[in-house]
Amino acid sequence: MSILRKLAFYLVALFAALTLNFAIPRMLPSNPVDVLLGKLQAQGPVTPETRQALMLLFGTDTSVPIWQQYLDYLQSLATGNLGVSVTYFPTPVTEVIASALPWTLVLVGLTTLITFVIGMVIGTIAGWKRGTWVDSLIPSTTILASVPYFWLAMVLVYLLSVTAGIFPLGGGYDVRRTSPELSFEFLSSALYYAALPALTIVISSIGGWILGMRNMMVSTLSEDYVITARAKGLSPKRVMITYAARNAALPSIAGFAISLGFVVGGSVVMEQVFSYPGIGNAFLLAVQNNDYALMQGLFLVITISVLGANLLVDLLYQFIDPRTRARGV
Amino acid sequence: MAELITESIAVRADAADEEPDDSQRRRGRSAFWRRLLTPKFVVGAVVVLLIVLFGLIGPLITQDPNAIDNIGLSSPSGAHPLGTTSVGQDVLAQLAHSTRGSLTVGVLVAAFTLGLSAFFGIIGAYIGGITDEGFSLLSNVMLVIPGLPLVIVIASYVESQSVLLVIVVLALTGWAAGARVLRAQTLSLRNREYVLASRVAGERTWRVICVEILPNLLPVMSSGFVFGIVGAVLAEAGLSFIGIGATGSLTWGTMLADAQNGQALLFGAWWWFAPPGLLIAALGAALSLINFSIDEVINPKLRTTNIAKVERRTKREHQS
Amino acid sequence: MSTNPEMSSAAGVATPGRSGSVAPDSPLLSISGLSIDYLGERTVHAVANVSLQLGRGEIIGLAGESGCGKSTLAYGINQLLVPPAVITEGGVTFHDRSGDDIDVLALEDKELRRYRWNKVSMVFQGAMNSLNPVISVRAQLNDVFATHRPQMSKAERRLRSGELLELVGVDPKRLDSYAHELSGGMRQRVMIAMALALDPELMIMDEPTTALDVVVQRDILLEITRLREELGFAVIFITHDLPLLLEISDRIAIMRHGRIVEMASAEEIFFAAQDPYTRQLLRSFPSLTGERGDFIRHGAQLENEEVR
Amino acid sequence: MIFSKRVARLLGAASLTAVLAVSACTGSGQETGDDDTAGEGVILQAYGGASGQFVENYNPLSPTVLEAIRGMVYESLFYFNPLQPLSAKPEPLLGESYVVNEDGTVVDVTIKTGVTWSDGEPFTAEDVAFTYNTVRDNPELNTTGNGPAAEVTGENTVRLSFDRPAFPDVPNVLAVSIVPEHIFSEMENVVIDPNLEPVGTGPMVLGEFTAQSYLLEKNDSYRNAEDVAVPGVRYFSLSGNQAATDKLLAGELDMAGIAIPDVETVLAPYEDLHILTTTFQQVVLTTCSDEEMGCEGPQTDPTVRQAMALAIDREQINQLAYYGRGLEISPTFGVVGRDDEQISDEFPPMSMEPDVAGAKELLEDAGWELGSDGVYAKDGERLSFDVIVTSGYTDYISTLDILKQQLAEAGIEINPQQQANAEILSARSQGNFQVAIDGIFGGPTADLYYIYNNNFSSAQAAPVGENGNPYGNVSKFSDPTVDAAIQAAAATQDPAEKVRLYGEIQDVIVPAMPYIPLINNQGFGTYSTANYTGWPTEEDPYVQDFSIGLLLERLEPVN
Repeated sequence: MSILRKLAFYLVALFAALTLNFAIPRMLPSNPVDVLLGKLQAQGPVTPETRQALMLLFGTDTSVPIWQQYLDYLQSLATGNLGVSVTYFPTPVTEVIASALPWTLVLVGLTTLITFVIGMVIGTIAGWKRGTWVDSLIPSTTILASVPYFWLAMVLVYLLSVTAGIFPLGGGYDVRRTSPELSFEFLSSALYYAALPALTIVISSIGGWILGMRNMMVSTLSEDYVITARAKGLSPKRVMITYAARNAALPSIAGFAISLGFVVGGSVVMEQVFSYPGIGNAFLLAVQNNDYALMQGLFLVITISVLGANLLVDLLYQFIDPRTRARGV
Repeated sequence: MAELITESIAVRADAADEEPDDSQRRRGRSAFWRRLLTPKFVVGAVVVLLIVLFGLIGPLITQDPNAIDNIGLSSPSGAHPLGTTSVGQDVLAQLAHSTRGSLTVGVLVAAFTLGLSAFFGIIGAYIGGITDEGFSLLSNVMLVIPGLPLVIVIASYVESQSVLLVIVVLALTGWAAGARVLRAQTLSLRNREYVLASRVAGERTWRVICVEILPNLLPVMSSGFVFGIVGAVLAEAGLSFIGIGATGSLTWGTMLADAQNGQALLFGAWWWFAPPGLLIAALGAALSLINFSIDEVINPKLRTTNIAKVERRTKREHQS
Repeated sequence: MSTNPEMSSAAGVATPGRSGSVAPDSPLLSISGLSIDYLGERTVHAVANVSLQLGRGEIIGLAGESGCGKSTLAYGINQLLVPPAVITEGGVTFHDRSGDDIDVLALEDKELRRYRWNKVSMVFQGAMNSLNPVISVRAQLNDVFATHRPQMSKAERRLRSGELLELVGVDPKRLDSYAHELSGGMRQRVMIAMALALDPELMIMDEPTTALDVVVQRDILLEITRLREELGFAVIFITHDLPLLLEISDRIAIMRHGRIVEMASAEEIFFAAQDPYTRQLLRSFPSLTGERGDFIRHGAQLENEEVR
Repeated sequence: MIFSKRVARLLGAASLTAVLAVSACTGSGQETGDDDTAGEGVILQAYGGASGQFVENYNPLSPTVLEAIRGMVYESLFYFNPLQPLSAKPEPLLGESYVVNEDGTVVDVTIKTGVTWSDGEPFTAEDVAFTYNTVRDNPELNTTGNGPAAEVTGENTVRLSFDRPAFPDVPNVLAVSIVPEHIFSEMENVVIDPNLEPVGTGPMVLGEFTAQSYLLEKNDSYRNAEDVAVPGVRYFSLSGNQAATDKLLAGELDMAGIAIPDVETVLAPYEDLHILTTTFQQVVLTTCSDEEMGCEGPQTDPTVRQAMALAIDREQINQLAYYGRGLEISPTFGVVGRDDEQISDEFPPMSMEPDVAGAKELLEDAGWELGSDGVYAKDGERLSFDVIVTSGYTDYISTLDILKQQLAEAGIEINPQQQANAEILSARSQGNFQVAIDGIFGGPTADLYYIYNNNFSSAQAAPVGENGNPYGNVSKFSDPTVDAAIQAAAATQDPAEKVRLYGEIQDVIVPAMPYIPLINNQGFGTYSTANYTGWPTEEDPYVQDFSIGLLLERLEPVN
């Protein structure tokens, strides 16, 4: 029952996302051809013939009835055909996404995970040692979270990369020395290039996790089972981890799945600042170029990843919190 | 899953439930504001007040923020206390108007968001049945659909990127989490005795909601409102940065975007680039302080103040 | 294991003829002049100059309205208080079976942890929440053994856990259950089993039956008195439900505003309460006039619900 | 290629352009590594405005081909350089010479001999004919709409036959990249084939590709290979101006097309970095000018447009929005200096100083009266209108901020409206705007024909409400004299006749002024002399586009 309900929910969410995905680009004014023309124009006059030729090329034909378009859209999705990107014509959208996705997944995904874990640990300790110096750091981490991300990132790039030269200016790896492959050289280069973006993500997002965990810890510490555990004479470490933290972490873990959605969104800004070759960058590009197919494909991939991640955490959650096994959602 | 996220916020409210009876409940309400007056709250409130005053009065006493002067990108001076932009506009004047703009965005988005959350959260939970199912499905779906990409797509579509558009888009995509929290709270409240009593006594639904339920949700809602402001200001700044914000209006976000487009960092024009960012941070920090205080009033356990002192005292007395 | 020869049987009203104000001959716990403050904007004296002696195998009831300091007192006995609660003066001495006197308030860290549960175990109010919801009953019992009886083998632990559950009338299969899979009554029985795990000399029960319905509550009380009979541990039983105490306690202490206003045998309290507050407290349970032992405490029940 | 601000400004602009070059190991010293080929120079490091990832598309006939593939790998028959005056001859690449017949319908081309494709196959007239016929047969590729039929007329000659007179189309047609028949004829669909193994005739061949950068390497079989000292060119994709500028200043780019505000000041401390003006962006206020086409608002009155043109302080705009790099603008839209021979003597450049009194007089003579709000009005209509501008186009937005203040002094109110690029395009396509700020760009050569045909011909205008070319005659201006003169200019090669016809056009469009001239902004490319010298300069702009292979023949490594 609970599993079925859950799956039904995700199906509804997926359907809503698919429909939104279909509808929104169609409401956008203008078309990809005109955007492309804007770029061509800077190289010479653009004749009506050029426009005509490009219209033909990109198949921007709007005479098909909308319901037919919707059905076609669903059908091509079902067959894994996301269409052809105008920006990267004639490359299929799937290829564009495939080459961008790993960067975002690895950098943003991993960093988010690391941030989460560190935040949890610090939050646990701060909550446990309520009132000590660790705890008094909490407000300052929250202040960091109030600084606009891109502003922080740009200031850091300016100070650490441009001025001090400690970090690279941007990009995914040193393209002059290595290329994507499973080699030490490439991986270390990618790591080096990811350091500053990762750092900024950690700095700007860790505060929320710390605070949430800290507050949950404080609440949990007054729960009867924690007092019982202390009364049982268990070691403080055992009480802190098994009794307090394991329970206190539950809402944060649930929140982590939701936060994945913001992660992808946040990557748009991050990748912009750091010239990072991920899907955030591709997404912005698609929007600016009215590249419907690419936009739709990316939105779809983002949505499905987020839904998938949620489902995964949801299922995992059942192992972490035995109550949900019976309770159902 | 979606409902789990709200638990962390709900915890606070659980603590608020420790009000044994009606009389205490009423006392609690008035005590809420009294207990709020902690040093943290005062500092936060003063900073917020200063920023608000700057936004209110600043535009009246500074120069025309759009006025062009032939000294582009000049550093702070007597005539321009915060220097000028690349076309010689007075940064201080722009900052004052931007403060007004950003605060407007923040407050309106937070208000609209709260309104939507309250509508979908409270009404749904109170009425129950199909309505609740529907509302709660809607908010869960909204919660799992990635927001920013959606915002980008919508914002890039609507004609003329006005402040109003940004406000509407942010509110439309931001209400779901709040609705879940309020729903959870309302569910627990609607079965309280005083609420049941009102219902049995035949009070009209809206009256029960307004008189019996809303006041008890006030702490949670005020905290949500405060967070909403920070979130909206940050979101607006982010949208402006990637070029789809409230262009044409003055907000901290558009100022930062202008500074970025004008390569302020390249020219070392810190006076153009730094103040809007710092003001956002200051507002965020101040509102966070206020929120800490609200949290601590709702849930005294969360208090950090004085505990260290108490602990030292404990130790001392122990040893004696 | 020692038993108190004076112990009366089952759940009857307290043995008549014993003066509650007189200290027992074989003391287990002595509290002298204990004061506990809550430090805050204005300091609250939660417990003020409380002295009392508990005999081996004795059941002492601690009664009083919410916020009178009964739980604080109980926590103080086990050094479980956390800031801002502070013990400002007084002493707690535990007279161990071995003959040693333990100055409880001087215990720190390891020693303190060894004292806890070994000597004094606790069953808390809110039967529902004393079990860690995310680990199984077995794991929580194992925690106790692993901490205090590290030499026990896995098999021994398993055996002992099963025994304990049987002792409190719960199917040993339930060892692998999680808290949410148990009914309220079962949870509380499990907690009692856990409290018995190390064969302690004192069990502090802080409103152990408050959240249970009347029938279950009664079963549990019977269980406790039976076990006390069998195992001979002393009990400090905390509740604001005076009639219930009358039923099970040897002596009863009435607390108000952090002080013990009256301390006497259950019978004396019932028939000849001295303190006006005690009388007021007794009057507030109208059903008391009914059949002995037949407490239909609807009013109390409702009030409890509300407190939760 | 142009380094217009607008292109670079588009954060995401895909890289259509190729411009620039640059060398690698630069000042930072850390990089002298693997890319260096000993003996010759180092790898040039280039940024042409690309952002996002690269995807492989080496088909030079595709509009989304990777920058620099056209020019570096594939070559056209001739190279027309718009930086040279109209009288200059195009540079022969694969072609040797060409002759256009009298009515402009046939072009006979003689091609170079002894050229080979990079796979060793000989380059022949058949390849040329195949290329043109492919373009003609695929409407998707026929971007001039006047693609010629081609036939081989001799061993080294090809005849291109047009359906209609094509004098103005010739530079575009002869700039088409020639592709090898033996490869392209095998393609199933030449329109969408990404041509993954490019085989060209140019100085470079494909080295390696990744989504973040790709490397072109020297083609040893290039006909002038001995003149090419550059072992390779690496192109990068970056997120935008800021990132690119940082990289440039860090010495990590040898050539770049980046819009850098106040570029001279920024580059001043770096003695290796220089700029070359590559394009002229004539910044104008485009008005929806013709009531008969459906335009509405006070800007449809030519007097209003003239008054506005008078009231503008161009020097202030130049200083504040263009950092003093702007040039005088001619109301005829010929580039002052370069195009002087095509500009009628009657029309001097627009004054850099405002004439507010003159503007007011003009308005008052036409019946406008100054209202109490300081804005002129006539028949209840206030002299006030919206000006649309793409959000993020900083120089345009600054310009409008400045204009708002300047025009207010002359009793004219403008309200800048920032909109998304897509929204602007839609408005311009359909005519749903009053005034927009725009750039008028030149054509493939310095011939004014391109500007006039594109921006003033009624054939390029659609009535308001209909979908038109958003880069065509957006002002909706239409005048029979102008149309006739444009048509006549398209049918002649006689320079004197052209100048006469342009004079006729100018006599009409200058007083009508559907586009109000603001300033002539110079687009530029940036290059570094740290690793190579011999770059094109103002005195010798031998290429405009840094992706043209000719550039590599002239670069000399330092040391």
